[in-house]
Amino acid sequence: MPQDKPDNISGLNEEFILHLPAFDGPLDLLLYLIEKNRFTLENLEVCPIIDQYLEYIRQLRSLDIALAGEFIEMSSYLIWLKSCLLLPTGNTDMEGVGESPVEELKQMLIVYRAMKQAAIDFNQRPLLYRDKFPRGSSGDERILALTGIASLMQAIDVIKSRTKRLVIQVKRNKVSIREVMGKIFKMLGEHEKIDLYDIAPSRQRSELVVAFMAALELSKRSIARIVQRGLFGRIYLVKRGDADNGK
Amino acid sequence: MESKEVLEALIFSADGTLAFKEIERIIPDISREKIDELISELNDLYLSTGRSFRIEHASGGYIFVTLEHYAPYIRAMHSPIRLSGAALEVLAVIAYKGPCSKQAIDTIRGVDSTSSLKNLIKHQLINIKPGKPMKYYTTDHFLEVFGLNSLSDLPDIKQFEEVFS
Amino acid sequence: MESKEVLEALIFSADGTLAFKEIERIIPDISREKIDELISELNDLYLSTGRSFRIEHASGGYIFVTLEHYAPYIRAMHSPIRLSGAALEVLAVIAYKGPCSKQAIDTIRGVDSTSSLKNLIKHQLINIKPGKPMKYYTTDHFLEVFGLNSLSDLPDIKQFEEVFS
Repeated sequence: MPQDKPDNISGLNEEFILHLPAFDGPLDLLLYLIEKNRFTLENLEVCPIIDQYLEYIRQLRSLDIALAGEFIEMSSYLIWLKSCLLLPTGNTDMEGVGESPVEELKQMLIVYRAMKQAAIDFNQRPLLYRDKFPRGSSGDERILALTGIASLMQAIDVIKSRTKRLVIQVKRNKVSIREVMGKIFKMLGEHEKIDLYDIAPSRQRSELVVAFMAALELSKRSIARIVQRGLFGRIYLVKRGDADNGK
Repeated sequence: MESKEVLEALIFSADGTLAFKEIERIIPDISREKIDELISELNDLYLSTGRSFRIEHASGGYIFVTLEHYAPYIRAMHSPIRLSGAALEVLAVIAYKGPCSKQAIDTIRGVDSTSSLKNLIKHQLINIKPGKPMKYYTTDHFLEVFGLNSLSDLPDIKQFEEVFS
Repeated sequence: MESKEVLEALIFSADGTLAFKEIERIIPDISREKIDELISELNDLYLSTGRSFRIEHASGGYIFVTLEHYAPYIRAMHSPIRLSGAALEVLAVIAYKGPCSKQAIDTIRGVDSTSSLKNLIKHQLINIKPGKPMKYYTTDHFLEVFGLNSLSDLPDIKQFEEVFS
């Protein structure tokens, strides 16, 4: 639960504070806004609450899309709830036990708040491995007693995440040296001299390697000459006169 | 009284909580009352001689644990248990409403509980009952960690249910 | 003397021998002589109050042990089955993939499973089906320990996504 909620939201007429701490979900934030603003559910101000939801989503959008979805779902629920309250029903006891939407939300909040309180109670107990330690417990890996199929499922998850990391992605090289040799040969028909980089326009390492291999092969077959002026200088391919036996 | 020291040695060398049944099996003709009496005598002795540990009653048995005062020093030796607020909420729902499905937990909290469930399973605080849907319930280790003998030791949830004005 | 009790709590909660270095890291400015002195004070106190345990000096540190006199009782104790993470992984693979060879298990896990298989056989959680290659399968005792009626009770892989997505 958020330990650091601001206490300075005093009333409905004052501006809502935009800097909100972490909330565990829309019910958590709704509960907080209701308690801090002393709303009653019957005269719930839906608009400022939804503004707060949207502001909160804006803050976490980049972090947690799923959580943002929960806030939007709750917002639409609140709008629906408010519209139920505003529409004339012909019969005035909208607050009838169990049936009314307000009563439903109230029940939801009561149950949620009780669980939140229970969680606070849990956290205030002296915890084993936090506040007190059993004898002989401080090893690096806590080896626990078997706890049914949950521990089996967890073990499978561990295998999955480990083997996932071990997968090496091998991309098939689609460029063959022979093809590139053909391409260079064709280019040399049009130009006397070509830059090695022009053969590998994407400048990807694999493409450059293939281009270089093809150039070496063409040089070996006396179709082209490889020329480089100076260390690390550009590499050029120059057509040789006797280029008849290439592919 | 010899069995007091036998009891102490057993709980001392037990792997986690030593169950009543196990004590009764090893020390024949010992009653539950007698066990409780000997444990309080031991704890009184630890208190009067300033020892850093006590024997606690949890999860249907007894366990030797260090006093809270020494936790900061021990924490420097190994990583303590860490549970987020969300995980504690999920744990509370399962402890009070369990066994229950993930959907039931998500409905009560108004938010998805996947990562909290995973974390609670990792800490072996909850287990899964197979079926469709699967249901979650708290383990004996949960009782041990939270110093409870059984789920009925938990405070009545009604005391947390204040009605909105 | 506060550090005497801190020292006691540290050795008490340590898993096995607590190294001198570790003590010196947690209790700053304590000398080896001082540690030895405090340990003998603690042991004198355990002796005079008739405790069933002592602190012993062992390979580069200190360890809590129960007196030999209590060994027959301690040996009679049944410890709960505890498995390492690796053993649990092997068990999970065998439970889900049915009778399978060691090679199949190693391939799935990406690491060698020899010692885990031995440990699981020792705990009677798995058994060997003779043949070439030998195959491993889970026992009825496994079902009992994990609270299953049959292997078909195991949640299917789709249900995993509920928690492990």
